[in-house]
Amino acid sequence: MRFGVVRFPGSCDEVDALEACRRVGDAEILWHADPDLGGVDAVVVPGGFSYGDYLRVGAIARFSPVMESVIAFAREGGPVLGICNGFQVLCEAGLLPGALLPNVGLRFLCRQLDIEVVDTDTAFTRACAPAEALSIPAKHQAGRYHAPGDVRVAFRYAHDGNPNGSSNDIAGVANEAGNVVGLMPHPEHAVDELTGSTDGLALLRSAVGLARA
Amino acid sequence: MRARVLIRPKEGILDPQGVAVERALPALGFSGVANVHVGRLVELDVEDVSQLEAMCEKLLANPLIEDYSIERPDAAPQPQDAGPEAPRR
Amino acid sequence: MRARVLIRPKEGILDPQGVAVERALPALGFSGVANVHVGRLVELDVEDVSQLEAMCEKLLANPLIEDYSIERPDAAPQPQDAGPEAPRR
Amino acid sequence: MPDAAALPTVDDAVALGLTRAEYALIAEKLGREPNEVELAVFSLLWSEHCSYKHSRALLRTLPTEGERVVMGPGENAGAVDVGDGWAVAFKVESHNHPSAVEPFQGAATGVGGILRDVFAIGARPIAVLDSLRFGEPTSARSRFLLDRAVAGIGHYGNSVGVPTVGGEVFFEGSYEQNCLVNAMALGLARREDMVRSAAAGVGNVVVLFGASTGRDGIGGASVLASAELGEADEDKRPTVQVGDPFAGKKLLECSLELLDRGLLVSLQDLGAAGLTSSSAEMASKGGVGVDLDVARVPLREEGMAPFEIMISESQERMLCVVEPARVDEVLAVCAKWEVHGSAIGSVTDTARLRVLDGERVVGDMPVVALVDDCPLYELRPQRPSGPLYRAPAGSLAAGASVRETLLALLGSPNIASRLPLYEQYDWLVQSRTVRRPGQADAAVLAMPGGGAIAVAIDGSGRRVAADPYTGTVEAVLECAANLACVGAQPLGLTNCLNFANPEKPHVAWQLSESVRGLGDACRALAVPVVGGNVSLYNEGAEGPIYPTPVVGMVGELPDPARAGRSGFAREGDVVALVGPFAPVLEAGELAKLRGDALPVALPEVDVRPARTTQAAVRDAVRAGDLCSAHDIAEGGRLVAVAESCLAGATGARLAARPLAALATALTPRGRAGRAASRAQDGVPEPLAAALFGEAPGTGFVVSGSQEALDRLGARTPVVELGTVGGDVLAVGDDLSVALGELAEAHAALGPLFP
Ligand SMILES: Nc1ncnc2c1ncn2[C@@H]1O[C@H](COP(=O)(O)OP(=O)(O)O)[C@@H](O)[C@H]1O
Ligand SMILES: [Mg+2]
Repeated sequence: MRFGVVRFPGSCDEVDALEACRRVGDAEILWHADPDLGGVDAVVVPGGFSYGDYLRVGAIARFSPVMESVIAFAREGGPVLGICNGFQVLCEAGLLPGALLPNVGLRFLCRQLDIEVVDTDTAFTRACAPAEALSIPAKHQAGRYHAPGDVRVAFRYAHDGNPNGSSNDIAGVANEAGNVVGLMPHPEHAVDELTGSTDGLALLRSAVGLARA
Repeated sequence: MRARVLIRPKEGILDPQGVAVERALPALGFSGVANVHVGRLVELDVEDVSQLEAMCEKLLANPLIEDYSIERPDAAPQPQDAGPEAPRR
Repeated sequence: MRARVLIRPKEGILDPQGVAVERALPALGFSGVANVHVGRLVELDVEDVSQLEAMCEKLLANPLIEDYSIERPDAAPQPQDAGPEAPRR
Repeated sequence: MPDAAALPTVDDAVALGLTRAEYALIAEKLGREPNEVELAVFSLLWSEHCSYKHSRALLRTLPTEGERVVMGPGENAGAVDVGDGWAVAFKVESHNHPSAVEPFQGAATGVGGILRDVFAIGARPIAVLDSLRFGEPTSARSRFLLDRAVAGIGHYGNSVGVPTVGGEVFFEGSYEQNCLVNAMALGLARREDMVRSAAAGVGNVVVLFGASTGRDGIGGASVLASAELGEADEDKRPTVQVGDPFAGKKLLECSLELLDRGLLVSLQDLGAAGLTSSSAEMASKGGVGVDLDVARVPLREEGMAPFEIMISESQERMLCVVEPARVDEVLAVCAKWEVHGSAIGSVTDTARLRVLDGERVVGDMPVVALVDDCPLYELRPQRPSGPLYRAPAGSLAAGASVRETLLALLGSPNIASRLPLYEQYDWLVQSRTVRRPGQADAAVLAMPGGGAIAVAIDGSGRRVAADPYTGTVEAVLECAANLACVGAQPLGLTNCLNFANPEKPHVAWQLSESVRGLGDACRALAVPVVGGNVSLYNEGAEGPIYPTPVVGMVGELPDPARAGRSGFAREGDVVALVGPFAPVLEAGELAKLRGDALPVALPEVDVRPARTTQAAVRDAVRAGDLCSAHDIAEGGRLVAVAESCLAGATGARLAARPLAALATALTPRGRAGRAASRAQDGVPEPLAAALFGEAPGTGFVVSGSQEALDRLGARTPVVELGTVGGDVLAVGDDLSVALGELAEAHAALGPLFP
């Protein structure tokens, strides 16, 4: 199993995502200007501030050459995970429904919180138990999910812990086919007890198809 | 040709920035203000004005959450406008 | 009275957003675009228009790094303007 | 060579901040009158900021040597060896004046600037800390400054992917008109990959890379511009620099890739004074000359004069020296990261900084004159005969009970929870943060070799105002105590000296006493000073700021899994006071709430026993013996216990007797008079001192098993205070406060960030 982790100018969590993927498989960086995905089995679009988040979060990154290929890869059923800024990019790219708006409080917020797994039938939740709560940090300034209608909810903020005013406490969604998943919290930052939690590994294990440890 | 694009939060979508401004004004002694909305302003020189619409659809605005309108101040200058800016790089 | 305030980075002040948008456009197949600047748009109903200037100085704009201009679309409608907006909320 | 028609006058020099004597000296060194470019360059390099003309002699007294020092003062950042071939670089820097003008951009560019100092020596930035001082939050302006400065720090740090892992904020009236915004950055590098800034290799190429150059931050030099721009164009010279973290992030990655590929001879960031100071310092350190062609500098604005290009403070730029054969490769890496890269000059053997505008020479100055010949000034320290600072407005009613006092202290702006502030910072990116804000007294970061480092930043202006020498010793002790709480041993220290006008004798006295304290404390703790920064002339119309030396310390611990925490964790653990703790109320937080004036001096601190205690606590934490360790700081012992309760979300029951005993023990320390005068108050004075008195860096509240505390007691004084458990903080039968009530009081800063 080989993950490709996209790096845009302004990406911040790509190295953490890379290392997190390496805990469950192989992983390499995909450079934004290079449309060649190098035959990876799954793509992670990581967090950060691609293109400074200027204009609108995720707006400019979605047009990079690598994203053209990621879109094609996703349309063919390839597993794609968007984390935080990556989620915003996937929404802008039309791979996921909806859009991410500025937090209701307008401030950047960084906190460890719990999310509940709503849908265990996606490429990145198969290894999770239904309604399982995962302790994962979130950090963003534009995480208020706006759903255009019925969407396939993958994760919700648990225990009234919605940090951003997201509609229906939605923390993450999947496309209809379930191969593309995006969420605001950061599973790649929950892979080591030393730094707080290992709950995020379940998402990556799901993609690998491993049973949960 | 100088053009400007005004981008606003779509109707029905919460605009916390507008709310924050509306709340802050009375504290500063301003009253009688309502319906505040905060959006973005993009100003640019375009050779081919007909491209503007496509630029907005593709990049400048997200139609799911934003409305936009295109204006060409040169075509009908506003009395209060500061006038065309000096070219910069 | 509906009014709008256009807030722009002051001349000479770095406008990183404008630079980013200007760089992105050619990659999308749009050419001939220059001098892109990104600012903010505030639209509001005010009872007393004479207060607007003070509101800008005190809250809406940061006079150190931003210029602003006040427009009243109702007073001089733009041909391309979408017209007066429907009241929201 | 100079264009006689346009020569500036001595009055222009004075307007630029030089003295007439300095102007004469410049003319003497040049052998002629300086032209516009030269005067601009000299005025900046001979400014306090670049030349340290009032502080250099003092800084030379600081201890800078140590086994683990990899780079000491003199480079862009200092660095210490953290084992396994790795070094940690760190430095703190002020951005006080820009932040007072425009707090968001001022603080943001402050973070950008200190990050550049760190990657300029080839270290990848791994952490930021901030040290902030504002006027009282009752002032709307102070609340605004705080809110925007915090947003600005987050804006830059979060966007470039460097975690902000710690910091401090204090509110005092003396900062009302002159806030302090200091930022510290840490970076990680392989020892052998670190790079210096000395230019070398005659014939090598000087490359400028990063953002384009505009008229940022050159407002002060506009006196020179009369020839170029009319009065009406005045606002074309913004003094506010706008940070662009996106450009900063690309610059960071670009710089590290250039170094990684071994393409650079040397590297230097452009900070204050832009190209001027970076080129002059690179030349000076290498003992070479540099030619620069300003016509090759990519500009953001049209019509910039050569002097403007030389002194522009546009952000997100670096200067490097490259062998000619490598230039193309360097420019290709710049292109990859979408930053401008331009060969703008060369290294020469002339020992002169020559500024060209195309073919035309527009400035020609000996490097030695620029960097080394600035006159140094002797301070004329004089101890002030009367109080310099007004007594604070008291807010605590006379006769307040222990309970009321405790809650008032917990809710005081200087003690209340900083959560609403640090939640705005990404403290976790890069996956190293083992102890984050709110969990421990120092941040702990895992290192690649398997160990960890800890870092903290401290400084109490109020105590330094009361006693510059002792207050500074305490700041160093307290910072080391914070490291001890997580099990870390100090490796090196950086500092930022924020003081008022040093030409005033009493400020000179504060500064020299403080530096003496800094040096003595560092020697006593065997911690070398590896770098720092000096920010002078911090005063408002109402008077000087509290003298505020801020110290940042980096330490190491072997096992990140055993890093200490500040919160009580295990029901039934013994709570104990550790150390030679001899608290006093003077200059403490309670004194402030009572509206007491500052004392004329603080009791002397004996560093040796404090050092022994810190070592004992450190070892106990490392051994996994203690469940929690927290140093007693603002608000004293009872506040420290309450903080450990809150951090661990558990209560504690303290026995009244040991406290009463401590209170009696305190009485003989000469406070009988005051005790009598306060006798009608709710809390008898000795008890108040015991519960709420302060003695920074000398006492700890810890929890652990009885056996663990017995072991600790064999090395250092340990007084058992009670046990962990329940959902109240209780003292004997007299006091019982529910955790929820403590938490509510502690959450007082929330409304500052609506
Ligand atoms: N208070 C201080 N203690 C120790 N070293 C200091 C202090 N202030 C400045 N220095 C050292 O002097 C040198 C110049 O500092 P500075 O001008 O702030 O550097 P830069 O221009 O890179 O920001 C640095 O090496 C710095 O570490
Ligand atoms: Mg430097």
